[in-house]
This record gives sequence, structure tokens and C-alpha cells, in this order.
Amino acid sequence: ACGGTSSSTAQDGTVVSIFNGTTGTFNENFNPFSPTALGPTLGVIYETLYWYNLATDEDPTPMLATGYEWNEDGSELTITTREGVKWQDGEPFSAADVAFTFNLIHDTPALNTNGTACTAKLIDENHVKLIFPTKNADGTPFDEPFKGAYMQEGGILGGQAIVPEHIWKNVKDPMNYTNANPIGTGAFKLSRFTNQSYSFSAFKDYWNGAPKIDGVRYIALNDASAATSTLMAGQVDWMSAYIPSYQTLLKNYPRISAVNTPRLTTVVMTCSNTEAGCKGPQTDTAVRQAMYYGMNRTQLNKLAGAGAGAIGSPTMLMPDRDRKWITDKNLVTTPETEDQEKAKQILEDAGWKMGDDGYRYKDGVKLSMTIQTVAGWSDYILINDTLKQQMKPLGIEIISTQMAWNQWNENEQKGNYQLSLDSLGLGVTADPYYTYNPRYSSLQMAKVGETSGGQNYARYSNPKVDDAIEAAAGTEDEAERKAQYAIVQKEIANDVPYIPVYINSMLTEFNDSKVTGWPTEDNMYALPAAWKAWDMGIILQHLEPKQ
Amino acid sequence: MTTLQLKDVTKQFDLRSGLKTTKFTAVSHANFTLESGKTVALVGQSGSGKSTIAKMILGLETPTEGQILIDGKPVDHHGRKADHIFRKTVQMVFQDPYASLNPFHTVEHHIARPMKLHHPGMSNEEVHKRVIELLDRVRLTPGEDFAKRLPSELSGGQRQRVAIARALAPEPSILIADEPVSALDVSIRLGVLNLLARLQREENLGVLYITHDMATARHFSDEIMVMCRGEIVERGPADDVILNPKSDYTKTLIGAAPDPERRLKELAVARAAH
Amino acid sequence: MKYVLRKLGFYLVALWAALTLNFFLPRIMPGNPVDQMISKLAQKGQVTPATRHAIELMLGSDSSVPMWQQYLNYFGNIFRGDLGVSVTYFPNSVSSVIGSTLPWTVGLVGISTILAFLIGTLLGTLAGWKRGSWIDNLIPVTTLLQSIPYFWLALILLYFFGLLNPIFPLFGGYDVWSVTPGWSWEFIGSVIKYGTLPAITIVLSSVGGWMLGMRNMMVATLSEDYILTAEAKGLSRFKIMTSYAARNAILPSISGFAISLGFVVAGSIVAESVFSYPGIGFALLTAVQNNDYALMQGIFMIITVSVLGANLFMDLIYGFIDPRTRAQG
Amino acid sequence: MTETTEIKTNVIPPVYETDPVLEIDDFCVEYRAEKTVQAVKHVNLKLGRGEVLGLAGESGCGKSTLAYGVNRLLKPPAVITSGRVVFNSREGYPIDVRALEGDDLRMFRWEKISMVFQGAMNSLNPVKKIKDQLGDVFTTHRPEMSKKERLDKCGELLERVGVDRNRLNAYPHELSGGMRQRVMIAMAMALDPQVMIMDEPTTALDVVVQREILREITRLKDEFGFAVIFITHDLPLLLEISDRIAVMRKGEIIELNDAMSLYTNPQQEYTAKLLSSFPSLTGDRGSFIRTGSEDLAEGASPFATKE
Amino acid sequence: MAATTTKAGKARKSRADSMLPPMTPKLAVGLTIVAIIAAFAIFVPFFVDDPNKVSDIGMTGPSAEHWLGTTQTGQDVFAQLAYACRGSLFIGLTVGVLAVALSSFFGILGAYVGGATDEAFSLLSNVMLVIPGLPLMIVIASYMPSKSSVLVAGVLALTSWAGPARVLRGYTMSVRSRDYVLAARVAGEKPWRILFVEIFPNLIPLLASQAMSAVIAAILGEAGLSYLGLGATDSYTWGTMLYYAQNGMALILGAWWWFIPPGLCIALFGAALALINFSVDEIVNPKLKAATRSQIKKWKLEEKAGKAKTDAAFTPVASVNGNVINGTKEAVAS
Ligand SMILES: Nc1ncnc2c1ncn2[C@@H]1O[C@H](COP(=O)(O)OP(=O)(O)OP(=O)(O)O)[C@@H](O)[C@H]1O
Ligand SMILES: Nc1ncnc2c1ncn2[C@@H]1O[C@H](COP(=O)(O)OP(=O)(O)OP(=O)(O)O)[C@@H](O)[C@H]1O
Ligand SMILES: [Mg+2]
Ligand SMILES: [Mg+2]
Repeated sequence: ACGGTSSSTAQDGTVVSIFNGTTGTFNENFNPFSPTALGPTLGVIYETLYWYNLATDEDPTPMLATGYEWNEDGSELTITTREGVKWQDGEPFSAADVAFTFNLIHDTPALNTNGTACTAKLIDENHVKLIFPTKNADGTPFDEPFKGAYMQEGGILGGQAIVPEHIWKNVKDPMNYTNANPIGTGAFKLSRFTNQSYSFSAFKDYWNGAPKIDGVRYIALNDASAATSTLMAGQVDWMSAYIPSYQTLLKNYPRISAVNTPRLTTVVMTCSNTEAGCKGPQTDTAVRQAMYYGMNRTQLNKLAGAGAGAIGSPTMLMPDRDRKWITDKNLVTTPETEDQEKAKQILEDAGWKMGDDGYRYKDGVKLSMTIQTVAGWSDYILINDTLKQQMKPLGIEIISTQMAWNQWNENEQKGNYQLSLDSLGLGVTADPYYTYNPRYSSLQMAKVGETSGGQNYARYSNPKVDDAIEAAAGTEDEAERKAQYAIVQKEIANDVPYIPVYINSMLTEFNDSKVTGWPTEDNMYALPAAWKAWDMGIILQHLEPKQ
Repeated sequence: MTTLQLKDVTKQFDLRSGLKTTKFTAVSHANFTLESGKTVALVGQSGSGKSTIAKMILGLETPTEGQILIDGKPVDHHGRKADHIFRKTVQMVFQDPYASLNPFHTVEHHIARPMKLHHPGMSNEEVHKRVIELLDRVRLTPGEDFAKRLPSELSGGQRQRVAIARALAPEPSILIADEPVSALDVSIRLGVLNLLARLQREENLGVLYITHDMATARHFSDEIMVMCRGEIVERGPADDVILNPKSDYTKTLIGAAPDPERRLKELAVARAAH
Repeated sequence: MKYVLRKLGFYLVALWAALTLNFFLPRIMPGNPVDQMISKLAQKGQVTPATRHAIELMLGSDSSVPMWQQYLNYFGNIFRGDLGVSVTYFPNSVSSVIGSTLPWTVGLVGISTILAFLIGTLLGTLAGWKRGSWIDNLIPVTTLLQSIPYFWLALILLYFFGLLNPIFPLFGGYDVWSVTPGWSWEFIGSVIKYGTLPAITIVLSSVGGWMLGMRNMMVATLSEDYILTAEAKGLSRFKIMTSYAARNAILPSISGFAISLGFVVAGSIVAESVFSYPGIGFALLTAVQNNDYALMQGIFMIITVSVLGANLFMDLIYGFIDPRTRAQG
Repeated sequence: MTETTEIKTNVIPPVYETDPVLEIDDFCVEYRAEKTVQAVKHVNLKLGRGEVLGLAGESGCGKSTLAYGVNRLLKPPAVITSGRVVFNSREGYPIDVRALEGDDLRMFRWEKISMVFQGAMNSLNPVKKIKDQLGDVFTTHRPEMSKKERLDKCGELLERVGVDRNRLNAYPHELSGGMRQRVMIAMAMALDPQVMIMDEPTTALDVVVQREILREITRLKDEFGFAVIFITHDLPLLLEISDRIAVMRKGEIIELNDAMSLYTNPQQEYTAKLLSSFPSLTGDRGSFIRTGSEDLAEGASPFATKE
Repeated sequence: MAATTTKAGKARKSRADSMLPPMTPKLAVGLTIVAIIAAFAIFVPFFVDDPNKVSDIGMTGPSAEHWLGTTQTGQDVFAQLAYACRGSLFIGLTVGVLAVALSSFFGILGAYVGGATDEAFSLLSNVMLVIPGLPLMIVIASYMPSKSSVLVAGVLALTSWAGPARVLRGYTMSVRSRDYVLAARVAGEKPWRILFVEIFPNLIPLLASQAMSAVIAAILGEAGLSYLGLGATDSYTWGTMLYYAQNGMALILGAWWWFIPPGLCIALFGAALALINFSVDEIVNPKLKAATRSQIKKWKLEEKAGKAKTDAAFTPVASVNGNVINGTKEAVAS
């Protein structure tokens, strides 16, 4: 019914229009080292050595590299680069570019957002060796003995864009460089930039064969609602935004399809550690356990997640993708409905006695906690409101508050909260290390009132977990790592510093009428979110104009 | 017996024109004395400084120079008590009866307030009785009926009578009347002036009658002062000033005032000539 | 002289107060840009203590400088025209962000404000002139329009005329698919087409105020004696209406108009938000959401300066449009 | 004042009965506000050529209403409920003023009857230059005039009333009250009208200025021969300048007589009262008034009448 | 004639009466709408369900059970609207009271006391006036960790008092120099009494009008803030309802019953207050009293009737009136 303006014109060929969640206007920044770079910089323009598909548990796909090998003690990583790759300006790509990139990061700490610690040594045209320091610069040994840099593998292979030496060696201030004419190895080359839209044209000499569509255009919109309108009007072909009652929409607009890839676990984050300065009943493990068992996740999913969420795991991994990493069968999924008796028993045993007002007390302290979320996040507010109703029969009082994103975020970082509804982000690769290390390692923890670079906002500290994470990081052996992760899983499933609710839906909408080849539920060859770095480059290569 | 004396009183205003500020002398070295029982008229053209003198007497403007003495003592508006006594002694009737009554208050309020202020001991009934008395005195009868009215329900002449009653409420001995009739209709003017004259006689009031109407000034006052550009250029008994003006300015003023008799004479002359 | 000094003093104090407020407000707001950026990155991938360090280095945010020092630097920078670097659009400077968004806002909201003023004043003139006629009865209608939340009206119009009947485009400042920005007719035409619906909405919701103000002034003016004189002189009705009544009645509207022109920059936030218009209002909103102090301050400053400038301009020209005030300087 | 001229012209009584320039018959005006007010009741009046007719009576008696009604300047809620106004043009044909509509009416105004309104400050548009306000009389009524002619004529008019020609470029607020009033008079004379209505032209001015203006009016009237209806509540003033005086009360003309007879021999008690409200400056009646009853005058007030 | 004054015996207007606007259709409509909405806000929340109660039916249109349908989480829109009326009116009234209090304080007091206080106050209000409201509101609002409606009202009041204060100041200055105030001073009244008893009542119509404008502005301002996601979080208001509706893409998905009512309520309420304000304006400035169309028609008819009557009574004047123009020409030619 609603044709709208055609989203491409004949002279441009088939151009796919994308809304990648960027709101407001665009500002030119294609610097792959910059955290504020525009989305397609990573994946569409620049590429990594390997690509990790977070939608599945496949092995990484070789991109600019074709092989890598660790030395004995994990202090050197030798990478074989791909032959026949061309930069978008026609210059040939070689291992020298890789070496240059890693040395640039090493020499410019401000670029080092991945925390990579290596220097690079060029071996030949196609080989480069990354060397990790095993001692301090002055020759003294590290405080902790060096156990191998295996856990940097993901960041190095799958998280670092490789830049051309012949251009970047002339960049004086790589930190503040906006890179207006980006030259990468990706399948699309920037053709035009304006504040409201920028577009790419296909790079015919792309190493994996020229893309089949002619171009890509990113457009700026202010919010999901505006984006939905444009999707309905046929002006946007690919976007990731939650559309309430999207099933109805799909029915009315047959050319639109959607896939749901739940990957972000919604959790009740707790400030759990009294030693770090946390205060409140949630510092008692029993309380967290009672909440874990007491919540009815089916109801929550139905009400707040429109039933599109997936059931999570007490291990915080994705039951569908990460099954192989979960040793204990009992820890694969969370309970779907509440087990009130068990929850009550846990509380009783821990000394929380029911008071006259229907809430529990221990040493005169009421079992009452405040849960925070961001004003306007309607599904989260709904979860909090529903949780309040679900916890009431257990004798737990939940007070729900809403605030600005800034405040909410600062509270989490500084530990100024009791409970906070949030979600756990994606790791660099599917390896559980990237889930456990930032969230559960006490190295990533700061005292209440302080911030650390890490994300252990629960201020969880457990020596067993710390040791296991460290041990896992120090080995390339998958079985050994699995054993270590089992320890972590047992501990965190018991302590529940992050109480899993469900895995939130991640909805991506496509316009099927123009191009084909989008990921589907059956063929999740990449994570389809329009904002996902690296994956978007892969998806664009898969698209074909519809005849 | 009260005397109010102005000693060498001068008032200057700052005038701004463009970027410059200039001093403008509205009243310059005014000297005169007011006594109870006497009416003094202050006449002069618009803008000659008459109202400014009135305002200075009442403390609504501060003299730039000179002193205002009451019974020989300088007036002090700062001390609460001194000010209070002064307010009881000197009262004012304003030019425009339409502007001098608050549209939100009844006649009774207007008269009762000054009474209560100056006789704090009076009971409400006493005050009310006095209000009615005063209204009777200014011939607003029946007083009970007028007391309840709002200013909007009164005619100009009636308003001015209320204003006079208000001024009389604290039983002052000096009354400043700043053009009390110029906003009133011709036919009511005399009524109000006569009332003032009667009160002056009966209550032994000292009245400063400010006006630019030479004729009424002559007929209603014992003495006339003529002002021109801030200065008092002539003074003397009423009839003397009008019939035998000394200063040029007074002459001009008298010459300009309409006088049918003069026309009559002219017509007669013309007819005779014809 | 005193008057001029006082006026000047007022503008200086107002400017200082606004700039000071501008300095402190963002600083007492929760969160800081570094945390902000980290949390955003965390959604995309791994974040380590090194990340924080890298970002701190990158933003050069050093919290150890004492407040008063920052305050002084802030004024120093402003006078040098250096508004700092935007965190949201790093490494773009605030000036460049403002530079790229301001023209859109000034274009859209400025033109709509002018249109609303012209239409409202015209209608008000007619309504006041023909009191009690149908056009006078338009006033309650425009009042209703004025009481409608702007965004609500905009969204409804957008739904009907953008989505259901695609007469107007749904978003943006111009046709991003087929038009290249530049001084071409094609581009200008596209900008006009894209600006029409937002402009209509702004005009609809603000025309009532002008109309009512003008109408009331007209009514008051029409009872002035000089109107009667003009009528007695036998001047044509049109001449009386325009060169006597409206000429005088418009004076208060004009000063209101100058001030509302000053608020053009500030008044556009909601409009731009609804229409995804690439203007400065939305940049401000983004800045607030991202704790982008520098950008926030920059935009706030632009707004304040434009409001002050409009007031100053008004003070200066009022003497020309109303000769009576000229005498007082 | 040049007394001789003033006296000379007024010696022969004007011929208002035989050759009236303006005839008003049975003129009635009502204000249809919340309560209907009969502001003018059955007024009959003839104005002779070159005559000065004084219209006296206190505030609110309907003087202005009558004047505006004659020139068809009344606004709602005023309704002319009856009456005829005939203007006998110098050119020799009568005009039924009430039958005029649209352009005819506009052409009639100022061309035949011009007006000077009460407050000069308010009669001049504060934001237009004097020359524009004088000039638009000509642009309307003499469209064929060139710009230069117009400017010349305006200058001449100003000089005629004793205001310097270079004041053409001034704004009203830059002139004194007296000067503004003169500008208004100049404007009223611009088209050489046959009747000039002056509605309290001197009330806001002080006596000295007032005297000058009156002198000016008399002089110009003598020179150009227009008839004047002079409205004021200041009877002594009227007595000085007018040929005949009409006294109005509550919308009716209760007495109409030549100035001298009216002064010396008022027929109506009300006229007598009005006259006595103005104590004579040089006369001898002051002491009488001062001791007289203050209720006398008050009783005459229209406000004091019982409903 | 002589209608200006009434004497005793006639029904007298009481003091309060003279402050009440005369009942006009505009005023009647305005008062009715305000009364209905106020009654709705006060009473209906007692009778409806919990507006937060979710159910599985999702976004459904109006039905007997849900008069205004449901939101996407199955919450009853009618119940929400009732609470929202309450919330919005609360904010509106609070802002009205606060803004009037602030503007009175800075406007009236400054003008009355004069001198340095006046200078300072008017400088402050002038500065507040040029500091743009909405951005300031956004900045302040985003500073507040969790926003209660009291707080939102406070922010709105803080950014809205300066304009009215300036108007009040001008008006107070003029009242202050009126004769009756001087007369009170001459009588020896205390300054505060002069302020409250003599001056203040004269400002009431103006204050009433300003308060109503402040309420409209507050409700619109709150809606704007909420739309930007910066509104109150502790209660329903029309603004937050619209925000959630917009978040839930109500309009795009055709759920007009969720999107239209709150906006309509705002518009109606605002328009109703504006209608009342018209009537208050007519007290403050009687010149603005509107003439209705029918009155004008009536007047024209009467004018015609008057003329017809005269035409019948007098023999017509011989000349054709076209002669006037000829006459003019002749006059010019000669
Ligand atoms: N507050 C003021 N500031 C500046 N000038 C003033 C002020 N008050 C009065 N004047 C000037 O002082 C002069 C005298 O004014 P005043 O009011 O005393 O005159 P007046 O004799 O009462 O005139 P009128 O008969 O018109 O009432 C005038 O020129 C007036 O402009
Ligand atoms: N618009 C109006 N509505 C109702 N009554 C009116 C209106 N205008 C005038 N009147 C009444 O008509 C009567 C005559 O008014 P008019 O202005 O003609 O009096 P006037 O003799 O010119 O008085 P003044 O000397 O004060 O100018 C008055 O009683 C007045 O109250
Ligand atoms: Mg005076
Ligand atoms: Mg009159």
C-alpha cells in the first residue's frame, strides 16, 4: 500500500538503505581506532584478520589472515596473511600493513581500546609475528608470572581493523584523525558523505569477489519510531529496532521480514559485595538466590518481551550457541517458572523471618531493595513492576525507580545502587572468557564510589572464580578451559551476582522486495543486527539484487 | 493652631535626553507659610511646579535643598512616630477624584483606615459612627448608604467628597488641595469648592489651594501666590493680585483667562461704532 | 550615558550569567563522558581497564585541574572562539558540529517563525479591523491549535501526510537518495519539499499567538483618536487599516518577533526530534544524552548569544520603528 | 490679538436661516450598549455660512456624539435612529449626508466638513511624520497633485497657522501641545472646507496657549470664511468667540441664542447655573459664591439625578 | 443618559462581582470544559482499575470492558487517562501557583520597594528571560536523577516566571504611582499594608490571567519534556502517556485510542483556559470586549431602520449624491 519514494534510483543500481541506530546527524569519522567512528567503518570499510560469528559457535572465518599459530609459551603469535588482497585505492595489501597496525597501537596508547599489548615483527610479505612482553620493560619479571597471551587472540584477530601503512604512516595525529577518505580492504568504498546520509559503492576488486549489490546507504533518523515509518514506507531496507507487535506489522507488509536473535541477557544486577562497600539485603547470597528461584520468567517474557525473548542460563551463556561450554546439565537453562517454596526455604534458612507486614526481616532489617532502570525503557520498567508483584509473596519488597540514562549508568559504575536492571553485552568472540572476565573477575572490580575500566559492576569477588578465569586464559587447550569454566559456572550459579531474567529479543527487520540473501532463522550466517561491527560487512557481501 | 513653613525649598529633577543627563529645577527657593484657618491659593501655568511643592510638603518627594518646618520644627519622615504625627496634621486632596480612590475598596474603607491609623483606640462601632458623621459633613447623605458603595458607583463630585472626607478623617489642621476640581465637571466644581471653603471656616483648617484657574483662586482664597517656572513670582491678598497684578507673568495669565465681560464690552463698543 | 551604560551592563551581566550557568550545569550533571563512552563500547565488545585509559588519553579529560582554573580556561577559550571537542562526535570540534547543524535550524525554524509572524499578524490585523466577523471567530480556533502539543500535531500530520498519503517526506532535510547537497535548484527544491511539513506544523501551532496579540493591539489602536481623525479625513479604509492602525498596532509584535527570532535556535528541539531534522536542537538533545559537555555548552552558548543578540538588536532598532522612544535614547 | 478684525466680522449677524450651510433636523442617536442610552435627542440646528456656533454643556451631554453623527463617524453601538443632515455646498447643491456611502462618503469628509478633535496628542499618529499626515489628505482627495506640490502645500498650511515649515519632518512628540493643535487646525483647513467642527480643541492646554490658539482660529475663519461648530464646556470661552451658542443637556439642545443674549439673559435655569459655575475673574461675585450653598451646583450635575 | 451612576435602591454590585467576568459563551464553554476535565481528574481515578495492571490482550481497540482500548501491554488506556489528568493538572496547578508566587515576588515586590532591590530583581528577571527555557529545562531535568512531578513542576516554574514578572513590574509601577496609593501613604499606612491592601487587589485579574497562561504553558512544557524522555517518572501525565504511546509506536500501528486522547485532553484543556483568559482580559482591558457577529448585524439593521424612518419623514434632498464627487472635481478645477 505504501510505496513511498523508491529507495534507489536507476543510475545508482541496487542500493541498500540502512538505519544502524545512529541518531541525530552524522559527523564524519571513519577512524577505525576511534570509539566514536561511524558504524560501517568496522566491517564495511576496514576488515579484521578473522571474523567471529557470534550467532553460532563456529570457528572464526579467515578474512585478511589465512592462518595463525601460537608459540610454546603463548608469547608469540605468528599470522599468515591473505594473498591477492587489494586496498580500495588499488595498492596491494601485505603483512607489512598488519605489522604497521599493531605497532601503531603499541606506540599510541590512546588508540589501544582493545588492550592489546604486543609489538609486531614483519617476517616476510605474508607473515608477521606479534610478540607479547613476558617481562617488564626494565627487565624485571611481572608480579604474576606470564602465562601466555591466548586471551588476547580474540581481540587481535577478530577485533582489530587493519589499516594501510602507506596512508597511515603519514597521519600525524592518528587519535584525532577523522579519516575523511577511508581506504580499507572492505567490500564497499565510501562514495559520499553528508550529515544526513552517507553512501558506499561496491569495491569491484574486493578479495572475495565483487559484491553483487551496487551500493549501500546509511541514513540518520532520530528514533525507532521514525525508522519504523521509513521501513513501512520502503525507504529503509535494513534496521534493528524493537517494534512492538511486529507480528501484526509483518502481516500487513509482506515485503518486510524480521529475524530475532536473542543474544543479550537481561539481568538483575546486584551490588553484591559488602567488602567493596555495597549495602542492602542483596549482599546476602540467600536473597539473590531466592530472587533467582522466585521469579516467573515466562510471565516476564510474555509481558515485557512480547514473548520474543529466549530462556537464559545461570552460566550467563547462550544455551543455543554455547551448549558445548556448559558442563553441568543442570546449569543449561534457568527455571522458567517460579519455585516459591524453594525460594522461601532459602530465605528462612538464611534467617529472613516473615514480619507482620508481609515482608521479611533479619536483625531488624527489612527485606526491601530498590531496583533502578532508565526512564522510558518501557519493557524494563514493566519487568521491574512485574518483579515487584512476583517478589511480594516471598516477602521481598522491590521498589522500582527510573532515572536518566546518565544517572543510571553512573550508579552502576560507581556501585551506588542495590539492584539494577541491565543486560550483559556481547563478547569479542563466543568464548566464555569474554563473558566471565569483565563481569566476574575481581581484577575488574572497583570499590563503591570508584570506577574501574572493567565492568564488574556487581563488585563480585571470588578467589575461586579469579583463579579459574586466569587459568583458562593461560591455556590454548579447549578441554582445559572448559574445566576451568565449569568451576566459574558452579560458583556464579550459586552466588548469582547477576540474576538472569531472560535473553532479550534482538529484532532485525529487512526489506525482502529488493534484495535477497538476508540471514534467516535457519541460516544465521552472521549476527544480523544492523549496528553490529564486522558482521554488517559479511551480510552486505551476501546480498543479491532481486530480479 | 498649626503653621507649616517652607524655607528656601528647591527641587531638582534629573532629566535624561539622549546620552546626557541634565538637571531641571522644578521648584526654586520657595518660601511661604501656611496657617490654620487661612486659605492660600497657589496658581500658575501647567508645569510651573505647583504639584511638586505639594508632594514635597507631603513627603512624597524630597526637597533637594531647604527645609519644611511644622510649628517651627523640621518635618521628619524617617522616625515612625514623628511621621505619624505629621500625617495626622497635614492631609491632602488629590487632583483627580477618579484616580484617588481605590476601585477595590468601599467608601467606608477609605475613610475608616486613616481614622483607625490615627486613633488606634477606637472601637469598630465608634469608627463606623465617625465615618457616617464625616459623610454627613461632606453632604453625602444618607451616610449609611454611601459608606457601603464602591467608588465606581459614585459620581465625580461624590468621589471628591469622599476624598475630602478621607483627608478630614485624621482631623488635620492643614489641608493641601492639589487642583481638587480640575477633573470635575463645570457644574460640580463650585459645589466642591464651596464645601472646602465651608470646612475651612468651620474646622479652622489651613488650606493650600493649588489651581491654574485664576477666577476660583481669587474667590476662594485669602491670599494668592503666582508661580512661574518654579519660582513664586508674586504674592499678596487675593483681590490685589488679580485686580492689580504686579508681575508681567501674572498679567499674561490674567489676560489669557477667558472673560465674557470683556467680550461684552468689546461687542458693545463695536455695535456702537457700527 | 547612564542609560547606555546600564543597558550595556545588563547585556554583560546576562551574558556572564548565562555563560556561568553554562559552565556549571553540565559539570554538576551525573556521569562523565569517559564512563559514557565505555558503557557504549561495552555493548559492542570487550572493554578493559586499558580502554578507559585510552579514552581518557584521547579525550584529554583531566579531572585534576581545579574548578576555578577550568572556569577561567573556559572563558579564555570562548573568547578565542574555541568551543572544544565534541565527545559524541569525537574528534570533530564543537564548532564544526554547530556549523553543520545550525544552518538547517535557522533555515527551517527561522522561515517558519517569519511565516507564522506574517500570517498571524495579517490575520490579526483583519480580525481586529473587522471585529466580530468570521475572521475574528478564527481566534478560538487558532488558540486551540496553540494549545495542542506541538509534537502531537506533528506526529499526526506526519502519519496522515507522510505515511498514509505520502505527500510529504517522512524525515530529514532533503532527499538523501537522489540529490547532492550544493547550490543547485534540485537541492533547494528538495530542501523546500522536506521542510514544508515541519514548517506548516510550526506555523500552525504558533500563528495563534501572533494573531491574538495583533488583534488585541488592533482593537486598542482602533479606538485611538488618530484613527477617527484619519477616518474623518476621508482616507480609504485600506489606508487607514494599513498605514494608521496596523502600522501602530504592530509595534509590540515587532519587538516580540525579534525576541522570538532569538529563540529560533532554542525552540527547534521538539520539531527536529519529530521530523528527524538535521538541526542544532537535536544535536543539543544528543549532547545531553551523551554528557557531551563541550557540545552542550557550545549550543547553549549559541542559543544565549542569539537571544541576547536579538534583544540588543531590538533595543537598537526600536528607536527607528517607534520614533517616540528615540527621544529617550 | 488684533481686536479690530475680530470685532468687524461679527457685527452683522450671519444668515443661518436663509442660507444655512448645514441643516440638522430631528437628529437622534442612541448607544445600544447593555442599556440603551439616548445620547442625542431630536436635535434641530442650522449653521450659517461663516458662523461660529458654540456648543456647550457638561461632560456626557452628547456634544461629541452629535458632532460625530453629523460627519457619520459614529461606531457601533451608536445608532442614528432618526434625523436628516443636509449639507448645502458652496457650489450650490444640497447633499444628503446620511445617504452617502462608500467612496462618496469619504470624498465628502474633510472636503466639505473637517474636524479638529479634542486631544491633539491623540489626534496625530505618533509614529508618522507631520508631513505624511498632512500629505495624505492630499493623496486621498487630490490624487493628481505631484509630490512636490503636495509638500509645498503642506508647508504653506503650516506657515498659515504659524508653525515653521521645517517642522514638516518632525514627529508629533517633538512638537509642543500648542503646536500639535495648530497642526491639526492646519490639516483641517487643507481642503478649504466649508464647515469645521472643533471638539474641545483647547481643553488640554493651559490658558496662555489656549488663548493663542483661539486667536488663530478666529483669524483663519475670517480669512477663509468657513463656518465653525465649536464644542466645549467652557462657557466663558464660548462667549468670547462664538456668534450663537447652543446649550445642550441630556442630549437635547435646551437653549440656542446669540452669545450676548444668552449671557445677559439666559432663558433656562440650567443655562444660568452653568454660567454661574464660572465665577467672573474681574467681576464682583466671588464673595457670593464663596458663602453660597455647595449643593446648588451639585444638584445640577447629571450624575446626581435620580434614576 | 446619565447612566453612569446608580443610586441607592438599585441592586448594587458587590466587590467580588466587579471582578468576575461577565458570562459570555466563550467563558461558559471554557468553564464547562475545565470543570469536566477537573472532575474527571479528581473522581474518576477512584473508580478505575490500577492503570499499571498489565494483561495479555496486547494493543486492542475500545470495547465495553476497556472504553479506550488498551496499550501494548494490555493496560487500560481509560484508567491511565484518568490518572494522567490528575498528574497533569497537578503539575499545571503547581506550576501556576509557583510561577505566580515567583513572578509576584520578583515583579511586585521589586517594583514596590524600588531602588537597589528593584534593580537587582529586574536584572535577575531580565537575565532569566533571555536564558532559553526549554534547553535549560532539558539540562536541569537531565541533571535530576529521578524526576518526581513536583520536581518537573519546579523546573517548569523556575523557567517561566520571568516574563510575567516583567509585566507585573510595569503594572505595579503604574499602580504604585496612582493617586490612591499616594493617598494611602499620606494617610500614614504601613508599606506592607499598602502593598497588600491597596495595590495587590488591582493586580488580581492580571495575576489570574498570568496563572492561567502559566498552567497552559506548564502542561505543554511538561508534554514536551516527556516527549523528549525527560518527564516525571513517578506518575502518569498526559505527556508521559504520549511518550509511552509514541514509544509503543501507537500511531504507526494504528492504535489511535492510545495516542489521540491525551493530546486531545491537552488541547481541550489549554483551549478552555484560553477561552476563560479571553474573558479575564476583558476585565483587564475593557476595550477588548468582543462584538459578536449577531450584534453587528443587529446594529446595521437598526441603522437602516433609522434611516428609513427619516427618509419617510422628510422629502428627499433633490441632489444626486454622485454630485459630491463632481463637486470635488469642480472645487479642484476652480
Ligand atoms: N519625577 C519627575 N521627574 C522629572 N521631572 C519632573 C518630575 N515631576 C515633575 N517634573 C517636572 O517638574 C515640573 C513641575 O511639575 P509639576 O507637576 O509640579 O507642575 P504643576 O505646576 O503641578 O503642573 P500642572 O498644572 O500641569 O499639574 C514639570 O516641568 C514637570 O515636567
Ligand atoms: N460607546 C458608548 N456606549 C455607550 N454609551 C456611550 C458610548 N459613548 C458615549 N456614550 C454615552 O453617550 C453620552 C454622550 O457622550 P458624548 O461623548 O457625546 O458626550 P460629550 O458631551 O461629548 O461629553 P464630553 O464633554 O465629556 O466630551 C454619554 O452619556 C455617554 O455615556
Ligand atoms: Mg499638578
Ligand atoms: Mg466629547
